[in-house]
Order: sequence, then C-alpha cells, then structure tokens
Amino acid sequence: MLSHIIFLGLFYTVLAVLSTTVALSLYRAGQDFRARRAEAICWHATFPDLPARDRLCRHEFTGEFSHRLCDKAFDCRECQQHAALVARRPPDAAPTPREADVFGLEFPLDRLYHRGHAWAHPEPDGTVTVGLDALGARLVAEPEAVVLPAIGSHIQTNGAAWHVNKRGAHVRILSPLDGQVVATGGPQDGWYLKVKPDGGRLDARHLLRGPEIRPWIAHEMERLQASLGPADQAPTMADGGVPVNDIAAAYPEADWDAVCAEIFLLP
Amino acid sequence: MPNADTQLMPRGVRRSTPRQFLLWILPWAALLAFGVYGAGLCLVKGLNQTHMDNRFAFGLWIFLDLTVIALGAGAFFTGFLLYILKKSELKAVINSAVVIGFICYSGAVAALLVDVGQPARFWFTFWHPNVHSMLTEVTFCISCYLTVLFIEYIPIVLKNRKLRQIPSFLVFEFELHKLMPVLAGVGTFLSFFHQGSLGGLYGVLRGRPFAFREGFAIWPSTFFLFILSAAAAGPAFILLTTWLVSKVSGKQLVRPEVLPMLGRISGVLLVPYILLKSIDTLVWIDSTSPARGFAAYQYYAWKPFGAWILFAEIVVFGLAPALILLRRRLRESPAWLLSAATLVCLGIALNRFVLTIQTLALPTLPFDPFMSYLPSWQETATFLAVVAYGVLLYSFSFRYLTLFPQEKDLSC
Amino acid sequence: MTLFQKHRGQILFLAGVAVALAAGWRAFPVLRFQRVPQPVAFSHKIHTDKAGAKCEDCHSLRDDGAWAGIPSLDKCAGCHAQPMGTSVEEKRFIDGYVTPNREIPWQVYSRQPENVYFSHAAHIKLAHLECRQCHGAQGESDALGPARVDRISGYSGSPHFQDMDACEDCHRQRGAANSCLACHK
Amino acid sequence: MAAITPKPARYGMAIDLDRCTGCGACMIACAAENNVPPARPEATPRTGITWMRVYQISNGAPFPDSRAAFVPILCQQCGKETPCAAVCPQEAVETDPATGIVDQMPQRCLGCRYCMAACPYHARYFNWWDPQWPAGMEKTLNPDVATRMRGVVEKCNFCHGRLHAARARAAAEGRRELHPGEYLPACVEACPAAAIVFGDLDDPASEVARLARDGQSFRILERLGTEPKIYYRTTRPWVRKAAAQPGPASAPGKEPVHA
Amino acid sequence: MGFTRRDLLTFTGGTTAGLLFTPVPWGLLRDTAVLSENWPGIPQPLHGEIRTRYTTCTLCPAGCGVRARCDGDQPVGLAGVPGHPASRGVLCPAGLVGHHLAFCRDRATEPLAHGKPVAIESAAAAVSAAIAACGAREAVAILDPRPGRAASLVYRRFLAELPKGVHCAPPDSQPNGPFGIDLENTRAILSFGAPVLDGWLSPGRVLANRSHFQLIQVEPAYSRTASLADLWVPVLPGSEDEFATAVVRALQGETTDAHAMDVARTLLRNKPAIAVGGGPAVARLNAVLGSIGRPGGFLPRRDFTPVTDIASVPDGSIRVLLIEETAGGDPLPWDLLRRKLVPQDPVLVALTPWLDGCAQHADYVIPAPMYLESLDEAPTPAGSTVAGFSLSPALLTAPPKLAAPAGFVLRLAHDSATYPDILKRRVAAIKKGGRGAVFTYPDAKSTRVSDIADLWKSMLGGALWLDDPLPAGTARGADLQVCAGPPGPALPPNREYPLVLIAASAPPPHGSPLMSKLYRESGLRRPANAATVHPKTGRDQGLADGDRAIVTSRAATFPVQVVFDPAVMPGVIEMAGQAVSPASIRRA
Repeated sequence: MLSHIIFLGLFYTVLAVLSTTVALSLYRAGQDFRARRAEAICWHATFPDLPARDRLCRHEFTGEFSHRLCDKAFDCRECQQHAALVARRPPDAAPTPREADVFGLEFPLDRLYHRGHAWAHPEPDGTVTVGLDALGARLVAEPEAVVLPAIGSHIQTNGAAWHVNKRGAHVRILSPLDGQVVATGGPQDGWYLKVKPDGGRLDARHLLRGPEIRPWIAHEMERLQASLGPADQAPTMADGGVPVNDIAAAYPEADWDAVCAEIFLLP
Repeated sequence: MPNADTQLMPRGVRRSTPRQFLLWILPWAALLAFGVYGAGLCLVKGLNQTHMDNRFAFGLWIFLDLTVIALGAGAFFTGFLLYILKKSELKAVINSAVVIGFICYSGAVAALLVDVGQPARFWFTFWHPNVHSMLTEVTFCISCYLTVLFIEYIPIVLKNRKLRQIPSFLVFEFELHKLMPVLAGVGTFLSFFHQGSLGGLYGVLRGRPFAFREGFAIWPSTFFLFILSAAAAGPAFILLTTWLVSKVSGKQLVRPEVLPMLGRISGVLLVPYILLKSIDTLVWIDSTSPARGFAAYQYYAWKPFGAWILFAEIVVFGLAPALILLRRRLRESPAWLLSAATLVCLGIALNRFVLTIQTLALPTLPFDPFMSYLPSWQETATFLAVVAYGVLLYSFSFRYLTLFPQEKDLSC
Repeated sequence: MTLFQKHRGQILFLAGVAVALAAGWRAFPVLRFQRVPQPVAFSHKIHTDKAGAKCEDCHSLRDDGAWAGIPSLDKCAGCHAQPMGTSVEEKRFIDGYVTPNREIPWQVYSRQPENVYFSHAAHIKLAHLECRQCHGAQGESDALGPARVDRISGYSGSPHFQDMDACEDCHRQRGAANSCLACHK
Repeated sequence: MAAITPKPARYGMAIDLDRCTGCGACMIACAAENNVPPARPEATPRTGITWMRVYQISNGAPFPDSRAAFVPILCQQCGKETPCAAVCPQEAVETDPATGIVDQMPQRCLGCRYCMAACPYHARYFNWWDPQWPAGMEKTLNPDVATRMRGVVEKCNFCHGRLHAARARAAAEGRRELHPGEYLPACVEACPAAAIVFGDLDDPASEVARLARDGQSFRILERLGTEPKIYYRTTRPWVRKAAAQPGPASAPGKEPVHA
Repeated sequence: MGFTRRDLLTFTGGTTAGLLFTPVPWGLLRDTAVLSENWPGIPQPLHGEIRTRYTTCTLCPAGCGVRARCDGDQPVGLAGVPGHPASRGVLCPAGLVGHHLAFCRDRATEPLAHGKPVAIESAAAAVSAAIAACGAREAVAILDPRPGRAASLVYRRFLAELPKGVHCAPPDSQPNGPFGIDLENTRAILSFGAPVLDGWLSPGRVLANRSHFQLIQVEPAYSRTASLADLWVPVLPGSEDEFATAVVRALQGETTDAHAMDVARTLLRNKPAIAVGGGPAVARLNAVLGSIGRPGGFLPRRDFTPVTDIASVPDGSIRVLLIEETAGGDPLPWDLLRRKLVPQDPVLVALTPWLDGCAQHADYVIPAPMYLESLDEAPTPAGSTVAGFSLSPALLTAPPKLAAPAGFVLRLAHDSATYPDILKRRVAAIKKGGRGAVFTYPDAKSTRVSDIADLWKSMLGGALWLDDPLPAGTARGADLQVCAGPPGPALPPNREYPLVLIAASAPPPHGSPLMSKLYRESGLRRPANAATVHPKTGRDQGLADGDRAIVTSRAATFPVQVVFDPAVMPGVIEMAGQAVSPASIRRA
C-alpha cells in the first residue's frame, strides 16, 4: 500500500509539474501580450540568434572597446556600461557639420539613427518623425509593398514599426522609439511615421549619433558587401564609389532576402 | 514560389538543394514504409510473424529498445549539465541532443507497442500498476519522459524561421524556455529512474541466475550500472552523431573544442562505470551465481557466448575508450576521439545485447538445451523502420530548425 | 451587449461546460446502453401472488451446485398448456412459444463475460444472501423491464451487474476471497 | 471473518519420476480440460502451448547403457518471491492466499512476456495465434474454463475450473471446506501410472505432505529460493542428478537432451 | 458579429473541461477495457447442465471403461472408470480425447461408388452383384480387424452362406490365441519387442501391476519400454528368436552366453515368469518356463475362435474384399492387400469412418460411424484371462447416411435384423449362459449375471461382463503354437542396404487434433517422419542432426527428418511403424 502511495505520488507530482510548466508559460505569454511586452520579447528572442557580427557594441565603433558584443539587445537605456562611458566622454567643442556624407550617402546629423536603419528626428511640436536611413532606403528602393501601422496604434523600441516587401524579402523595420503613431507617410515622402513619443519627449540614449555614424556605416557596408556575396566589380561602395540608388536592381542574382535580413537584423 | 523551401530554413546557413534532399530522403522513406508494413503485419496477424517463441520471449525489439534508450540518454544528461550545472558550452549541442533523445524514446515506445501482444491494453499498466515491477517503473517514467522531451522539442520547432514570425509562438517559446531548468530537472529525475529500471528489469530475474544481481534496497546492482553506462554513452553518441551530421552535410556545426569536451564527459563517467561493473561481475561470479547453484563458468560454455564477451565488455569497450577519452592529446585528435566514442556506443549495445539475448538463450532447467534465435524479416523490418524514422526526423529537423546555434557564425 | 462583449470568452467557456455537464450526466447514461425488450410480458407479481410461487420454485440450484438460471419452456407449459386467463399476452405467448414448443429467448439482465465465474450456491447456501440483495425487487415486479446492453462491450449494463468493484467491495466487507481466480476462470 | 474464508490450503504435487512412462496422458488431459487449442500447422515445441509438458531426460550414456526418464514440468506454483508475479507490470499474476495457486489472468495480461523471461521453469506459454478448433469441435470446450485470445500469456493453475466446480458442489451441500481428494487437477486424474499425488501441503495428514517430507523428494532449482510446490521423487541416482542438480547438464559438444 | 474560430476554441475548451466532471471518460474507459478483455470471435464453450454418462472405448482392443462429462448431451471430457477390471480407471492419451475424433478431417460421411456419392441401397446392390458374379475359385473375404465380436459372428454367418467365403483378420490380431495373461500374478516378463509399457494390452492394468514384475526387454530398438525396462537386451534385428533359444538353453544350463545366463537367472529368481512377443522359440521358452495354464502365466479363456490370417490367404485369390476399419486402428499396408486380390478387376469395399485409409483404393466406401457416434461393442479386453463383453453406447449424434459395417453386411445377407439387434442377442446369450459377473460403471459394482434383471439395460448404462475363469489345467499343448508369431527375418546388411530399418512407436493414424501436444508442440514423442540413428551411424552416412533425408528400403522410400540419439543401436534406423527390413539413408 505504502509503495503504491509513494510510487503513484511521485508519478502524479511529475505530471503536475509538467502541466503547470506548460500552463504557466502559456499564462505568462498571455500576460506579456496584455502588458505590451510581446514586441520586446520577440526582439529579445531574436537578438541572440543574430550572428555575432551583427551584435557589436556601438562603443566598438568609437574605439572604446577593441571587441565587445552587446548583451542588452541594443537597448543602451538599460546599459550601465553605456551610461558610464557617455558620462566619461568629453563634450566635443568642434561643431559637427550639419550633414554627414558617408561614402556618398547622406546621414543628416540632426537625426538619430537606430541600428535597424530607422532614423528619428524630434520635431518642435513634440512629435518625432521616423524614416528609413539612406542605406536602408537604397536597399528597399521602390519597395513592392509597404505595411504601415494604423494611426493611433502604439509602437515600441526594437519592436516592428512598419514592414516593407522587396524582391521576396519581408522586412520589418525596428522602431527607434516608444510612442503613438499620429501620421504615416511612405518612401516617396522621405519619412514613414510621425510618432508622439511616450512621456512627451524622445529618449534617445540608445540611438546613434554624430561621430558614431561613420564607423557604424562602414561596418554595415562590410556586412552588406559580405552578404551580397563575392566582391565583384559591381558599383558599390567598397571601392569608395557612390552606391547606386537601387542596390537590388544592381544585384539581380543576390539573395535579397538574406541581404535585407543582414542589414535589418532579421534572425 | 521555388524558394518556399528555403523560406523555411534558418537564415545564414547553407542546406542542400531540394533535389539533393529528396534523393537523401527517398531511400529512408522507402525503408520506413517497408518497416511499417512489417510492423503492421505483426499488429494485424499477431506476433506469430516474429521468430520469438516461448523460450525467446524477448528478441530483437527489446534489445533495440534498451540500446536506443541508452544512447538517447544524451538528451537528459546534456540538459542536466547545461541547465542544472550551468555548463553553457553545451548550448552548442543541446538542441541536437533533445531531438536525438526524442527520436530514440519515441522510436522505442513505438517498437514496444508492436512488441506487446495486446497493444490495446497498454494503458492497463497505468490503471492497475504493480508498483513492484521494474517494468511498471519503466513504463511510467518513459511515457512521462517522452512527454518532457516533446515539450523540450516544442521551442526548437517554434524557432523555425517561418513559425517565429508569429509573435505569440515566439513569446510562448520565450516563456517556456525560461522554465527549461524545471523540465531538465524532471527529465533528469525520470531518466535516472527508468535508465536504472531498465537495468533492474533483468537484475531482478531470480529465475535467471545469469542476469540476477543482489542490490541495495529494491534495486539490483544493474540498476545503478545502467544509469552510469547510459550517462556515459549519451554524450558519446551525441559526439558521434554531431560528427556524422557535419560529415554528411559537409559543414562545421560546432566549435572544435565542443566534441572533445563531450568525449571527456563520457570518459569521466566511463571510469566509475567500468570500476563498478568489474566489482559487480566479480561479486556475481564469486557469490551471487554460485549461491543459486550455478557456477558462473557454465554460462560461457556455449558458442558463441564465450568469456570473450566479458573481456570485450569491460576492457575493449570500456577501459580502452575511457583511457583514450581521458588523455587530452588523444582526445584532441579526431581519429582517436571518434573511435573511442564508437567503442563506447558499441559497448553499450553489447552490454544490452548480453542482458537481453544471452540471458534468454542460456538454459536454466538442468535438462534444457541451449536455444538460439534469429529475428524474422518482419522483426528486422520494424527495427529498421525505427532507424529510418530517426534519420528522417533528424534530417528534417536539421534542415528546417536550428539544431546547432554555432553553425551560423562558423559558416562565414 | 457590451457586457457580453466584455466577457465573451468566459461566457462561451461556461456555456461549453454547461453543455458538457448536461450531455455527460443526462444523455450519456441513456445512450451508453441499448435497451432490449423481453420477448414475453411476464409478471413475477402475478406468479408469486396467484400461483404462490417462490423464487426457488423456478430458479433453482442443481445438485452439483450449478445454477439452473431461467426455467425452460416446459416449466411454463406445465401450467400454460391452455390459456389460464383471458389476457392477450398469454394467448400470444402460448401461440408463439408453447404450441410450437419454441424455447423463449429471454434477455439476461446479468450477462457477464465468459471469464467471469459466479457461484449462486456459494452466495445462497454459504453467504445466505437474499435474492433481492443483488436482483432488487425483480421478484415483485409486475412487468419485466428491458435488458440494458452496453453498446461498446456488449455485456449487461444493469446497475447490479456491471461492475467488478461492487463484487470486490462486498467481498472485502465480508472478508470473502478477493483473488482474481476466485471470481474468474 | 474466518467463517467466510475457508482454512487456507497450500496445494502442491508430488510426482514420482520412477512411475512416469512418458505416455503424455497428463499433457492431453490438461489441454482438453483447460481448453488449450490444438497446434497451428506452423507451431513447434517452442511456440506450442502445453501447460503440462513432459521432458525426456537421458543418463547421457551411449548405446547400450543409456536409460531414459521422464520429467513432467508444469507451473511449479512458487510460494516465495514468485518470479512471474513480481515482474508483471499490471497485476495479471498473483498468488491466491487461499490456495497458494499462482493465478494468471489472461484478460488482464498485456502480453509483454516479461513473466516468461522471469520463469526459470519455462512453464508459461504465450498465445502466438488466435485459438482455433476444427469446425464443430468448439462444442467440446470445457464450460468451466474461459478460452483465451491471441497475444496473452497463460499457464497451469492446477485446473482452477475443477476447484470452482468442487467448491460449488461443496457449497450446494452447505460446506465451505473441501474433502481431501474432492478436487484433483486433470493430469493427476489422468496419469495411468498414478505417478502424481496432489493435495494440501499444509495438511500434515495428506499423502502429498508425507511424500514431500520424505528423503526421496526434491524440487527442481530449489536453490533459487522460490519455494516451488511441485516435489519430484526418484530412487534412480542418475535421474535425481540430471533433474535436481542446478545448472545446465547438456553441456556443449554433448548431444542435447531431446526435449 | 459572427462566431469566430477563437470562440469555437473557447467553447470546445469549455466542453472538454466540463466532460472531465461527468461519467463519460470513465464510462467509456471501462467499456473499452471490457471490450479489449473479451475480443469477439474467440470460440466460447456451451453452458448446459453437466451430466455424467458412461461408455466403453472401442478405439483399440483394450476395451477401457469411459466416464464422459457432458455439457447437455455434448461430451466435453473423458476419463477412466475407477475400478474398471480391464483398465483400472485409466485411459490412454488417445482415449482421453476420443470425443474429438468426430470432428477430424478425412471423415467418410456418405457412401461412395468409385468416388461418387451414391445411396446406400445402390451401393449394397452393387456389392451384392459383385459377390454373385464371383467365379467358383474366387473368394469373397471380409477383413475383420477385431475378431471375437458379435459383428464377427455376423461376418462368419454371411460368409458361410457363400461358396467360398473367407473370414480373415490382420496379422497378429489375436496375439496370444486363446490365452490371456495373468498379469496380476506374474513376477517377471521377458518381452521380445512387445511395447509392454507403451500401450500393451490395457495400459491401466499393466501399470497397476508394474511394481511387482521384473521387465526384461529384448529389442533392438531403444523403445520407450526398452528405456524404462529393468533390463534392456539390445539384440540385432531379427535375432530375437536366436536369443530366445539361447535363454532356453541357459535355463537348461547348456549355454555360456552371458546375456542369456543373466536373463535366465532373473527369470528363475522371479517366478512365475512369462515370455511375450517374438517367434516360435518364444513359445518353446514359455513351455520351458512352464508358464502355460499356470497362475501368473498364460491362462486359456473360453471365447476363442481362430481366424484366418490375411497373410496366409493365397495370393490373387480374393475377388471381393470387404475391409472393416476401426476409428482407431492402423490401416494395413496396401501392397499386402493388393497381393491377395485377383489380378483382374477385383472389388474392394471399405467399411470405414476414414477416407485416407484403404478407402483411397476402394471401389465402394461405406461410411462407418465414428467412435461414440453409434451403439457399438467391445469384445474381450486384450490380454484378459476370461472372456468379456461390453457395449459402447453412443454419446454423439451421428451425421445421416452412415452405416455400421455389421449392419451393411446384414443388408448384404438380406437379414432384416439390425446391428443393435445382434448386440441384443449377444447380451441375451450372455444372460442365458448365466456365467460370470457384470461390472457396472456408474456404481463400480460387480454383480452376478444371474442376479441382474435387465442385463441389456444395465449394459447400456455402461458395464463390462466378465466370464468365470476356466478350471485350472485346461490348457492344451496343441495351443502352444498360437502364442507365437512368425520368426523374424534374418538380415545380413548388404552393400546396397547397409542399415536395418526397425519400427519405433508411431503417432496414431487418426487422433484428436490435441495429439499435437505430444507430437508437434513438445518433443515428448517423435513425429512419424523422424528417422532416429546413432550419431556415429549418421555421420558415417554423411548426415547431421536435423537433416532432411531419404530412407530407402526394399519396400519403399520415405522422406524423413534425421534425429541423432546416442541411445540407438548403431547400424539401425528407427522409424515409426516400419516393418524390419534392410535399408539405406542419404541426405535429401
């Protein structure tokens, strides 16, 4: 009798544990959706699956580290390391030029850049304009489709802001900020969203700016080059030449899905 | 569209063309179909389709189950090391280990369902369990552990490139993954018991002095030997499969240091196993068997089961690989490493073979002849079906899921 | 409306539960069994009252302790060779069975699997059980109810005879043998 | 409660190997009594069902000095650590405390055959085929024994059907206790040489208990410690040696005993 | 708004959860369990009233009493009749399942003429015509497998009417002539190949007395009897008579043959002793032992009528041969019978329950009732020292169109009497004779015939009549010869046939399917096609244990399976039911 109790006791405990585990994770998943954590989780689930070269810390561009992989999924707001470094940084006196030309790509310096190639520009009226930076724009030049969030919908940092289709590549553009969409544009307008940031003002700690941009884009170019396959005589930037407006068109046989995934941080 | 197939594969890794893949799949699929037909015959016409008989009540299938489950132990032990002992290097193979474990256990359970005379009554064991029977323990633990493996398999599947685009899947996967240590814990607990019980299965047969062993409390010594040997064989088998897969697919799947590490784990566990096994054998020869009136030498009087089996089990397939795997220099050289791993896996198979087949072949009644047995084609087919099923499931998993996270980085 | 919209999920779920409970407790017990009517309208009541018969008169033990079960036709014919009353049923019975001397295909209320062994002798002579303790008030019934046949297993679904647990419990309480082969063969 | 359950018995047998002529009447009577189906065309000694099986053993000496003896092997109804009962995963095997008989319940049996691997006497048999009788012959089945189906294990239960019948007869007379000899397995009744004595080993007055006690008797594989209830007896030393001494006698090279 | 898939899922979830709190899951589980425990389609027994009925076994001459346990009218189990004088409450394996014979294949169920079904009348007419058409020197013969029955009397009468009628019996059908064996008082049996412990006389009687006689088996074969005998004297095949002579000389103190001396000593030490089986020398041996007409030896009985041995019938003399086959008997070798028939269109009539015996060669097949299917008789039990008779009442209902052999012969004789009438007359005769006592099976009591009112009735209830013994010293020396069979053939093995084929005990030609337990499902008895040889002999012939091989003797060749047994005499092949003859064996 006792042996029965012990044996079956153990058995049912095991079953209980298993079912609770599954139930719990289902429940939590539900909770995540209600608490709008889903987007963040998706990004966090995605980030570790990105190849190491995509996960470099921004302070490697500025030379503050010889090699460091980001462990905060590109959310510098949570990173003490970042805070410390920024604090130590001397305020550079020399006024930076208003426009940065990087290998012939315009990166206006009044904009803040997300690692996913979205830029954010705070407007006087408190909204923030969001668009696709020059590199991104040339990758998806004349996209076959653009799926924009509904006006009034909420977007989250590192969550999907909007989607574009290009040559079979389904690209989701990571949002550079948290906020509510107030207006939507498109490729032809040069911007995609106008967003009313949560908490009234844009928290831009995790966005790239000024001197970081050049080394970053350089790195992005290498990745692009790599993903485009063997370096050939095509008119790209590796030789310093100006990238063509529609890179896709220039690389008819490149696996565009892979290229976009590389640059737009798709797993 | 043509690359719907590629749309399902993980990004950043190369996989064979659909044509090549099809060519690889087809023969296995054919084998599976053939085996399923054989198994079907056994289910429809009954076990008279096999060459088992009243003397050879167990045959090829039980041998298959025991071996496969021992080799599948890699899943639980890797999980145990990774999630409980936080040995994070094993991340590189855990997914593969889980899939292999799932394949082994589901295959074994399938074979068992064909093996029993009244499959429709399989649940009676849960309804009227005889808790004193090792087989009850095995049935309960294996069915539970199969569930565990299934749950562990889910996240790997949800991480598929297409499926992960559905946010709810990804979120569920994320939450489930956070609870992995729990599952790993349960899995370890279950595995310890059923690996042991599988050994106990034979250790308790006091009617078969060849297999019978004294033990501690309710467990004969084989109980503990099986746990150890399985834990030792598991990593070795993962090592082997990983190498095999990378050879077949022509890719580097894990960092070079991973396989030697697996080898080392296997070696470290092999030493105590061999030690205990030798002690156990001596005790058995010296007291357990004679106490029941059977001088141990008798067992080895019949061809082909000579004393060489003991030697092979302990020295060739035990001591030798253990020594190889413990020497860093040898471990580092693939040739040594792989041959050692192979020896370990073969050793486990031989050990399970001895316990199942030799035990039944040896006469117990004084006036009883020695029996031999050759499986029928239906039995063999079913056996092969399990293998084919394993290869297929693994091939698909390898093609469409991320079994080796490091592959992506290593591929460029 | 809005309330419904708000708790749509819960309401649907509860509705499901309600339907399940209703089906499970009301419909299932009925659907589970097939009701097979008895071929002849027989009244134990009349036979006990008018004919003053006792159970043992018709349902008897043989010398070897085997149970004779339901009496054969000649037992009936003994009295009903000619109509004793005026009832249509009796006439139908006589014409249908007695005259052509055809055995009555009674539906057994307690049809058990072949491997079940039950000794009436042991329960009557040793345990001194009353018939009604297992068969209920069948002895006083005025009409024979239909036999309930389990649709899946094909054996008796009558409340008294459908479960081994009932036997085991009684055996346990009385300290009677409870090993498998005590009641199986 | 003792009133309800009769005094527990411990049924056993004493088989005189010197009387057995190996005619096989016990095997036939057993099969007929217990509704064991006849062999399928494909059946062999290793797949056939014989709850009672007579083995021929030889003194191993060549012509002309060879002698034969016959050893009937049935379920030895182990009384302690019963190997088959211990291993059955779903309680299809149990030892009846009232009789000491090891019960096998084919209807509960899963057909895993673990018990067969466990039994040192090979006294358990598996139904490799569905039972089949020539047309009309099923009329001759014994009503006291249920037929079995394919895929289950069965074995000798001392003709439990006869025990049921005996008990019913006794009950009809208002008796709980059986008279000695009121219940005999078919093989005992059928043996033309009266080589098998059956009875209650716990009843010191019984013939079987007396035989079990005397020096001539031994049990097969006694040292396994399972307390079998079948006793064998012989005055021929070589028979005793060949049947009692544990460990395989038919060493390789030697001609295997034809059994 | 519509009913979305999500709603459906929620609802289903609800129902599933709800169902767990209803009887549904457990109810279904239980029902499926009961179903899986009792798969349909498995044959199940009947359940009628259990009755006990009695009859007598007619499968062999032993005449054992049978107690049948019947379920309703259907016998479901046979057992011996305790205290039965001939069988001592014992049945042999075949007898224990005799009630299965009726369900065997190869049964003859309707009259056949040249293989085509005919009415019994037309078959009878045709046979009568054939008999009428016989030439003056052409014989009509009836082969009577068991002389001494009422049926035999019917045959004799019928044949007596004919110009040349021969009532003949198979060889050795009356082993000890008018003598029975007083086993109860014998102290030693010197057996020359008689299967003393393997179905000899009536097994029950032999085994009941086994403990108080020494058994010396003189036999080349390693038979069951040889292996269990107190002493086994393996002699070369065919040299049994020599050995008997040697023993005779030893008894007279004339020989120095060690074996013979040894045997002689045993015989002298255990008197009274008898010698059984074998040839003329054995008869002399019995004379020397003084075992004729003495207690513990051969005692004469009343009912003996000598019958022509079919072997001694001149070849080519029989025109019409009616062969009766019993349900249990062995069919005679066909070549022996064929020799006896006239060369031109002989007429062969098989009165048999089986289609696979002589029926294969017969022009007319008259289907006889199977054992237990009709009222039958059992004559004097084999080896009984007094005459005996018992009825074998039917327990089974026979299919239509069957005709008892005696009944058919009555029909040929245009006798209005039926076989039962004949049996009635026999019983009446016994009653009239007033001698002897009747052992009634149900109460296991013996009653003087004179004290029984209705003998027929009590015989029908199962009974054995036994005559009173003859007064001592009535044995006539002239009868001594009948104790002996023909001398064995001398067998000088030659080049063509290096080995000697000898008989091993054979499976019964017909038996219950359950006999498979002995011959196929266990190794207890070797199957009919097993050729057992000494390993050395086998290897010399280039064989291995278990090989398939061909045995060739002068008579025929058989495919066999080789079995090695070191106990077998080197240089011989043991095979079921073969006459002794030179033979060779080679791998198939």
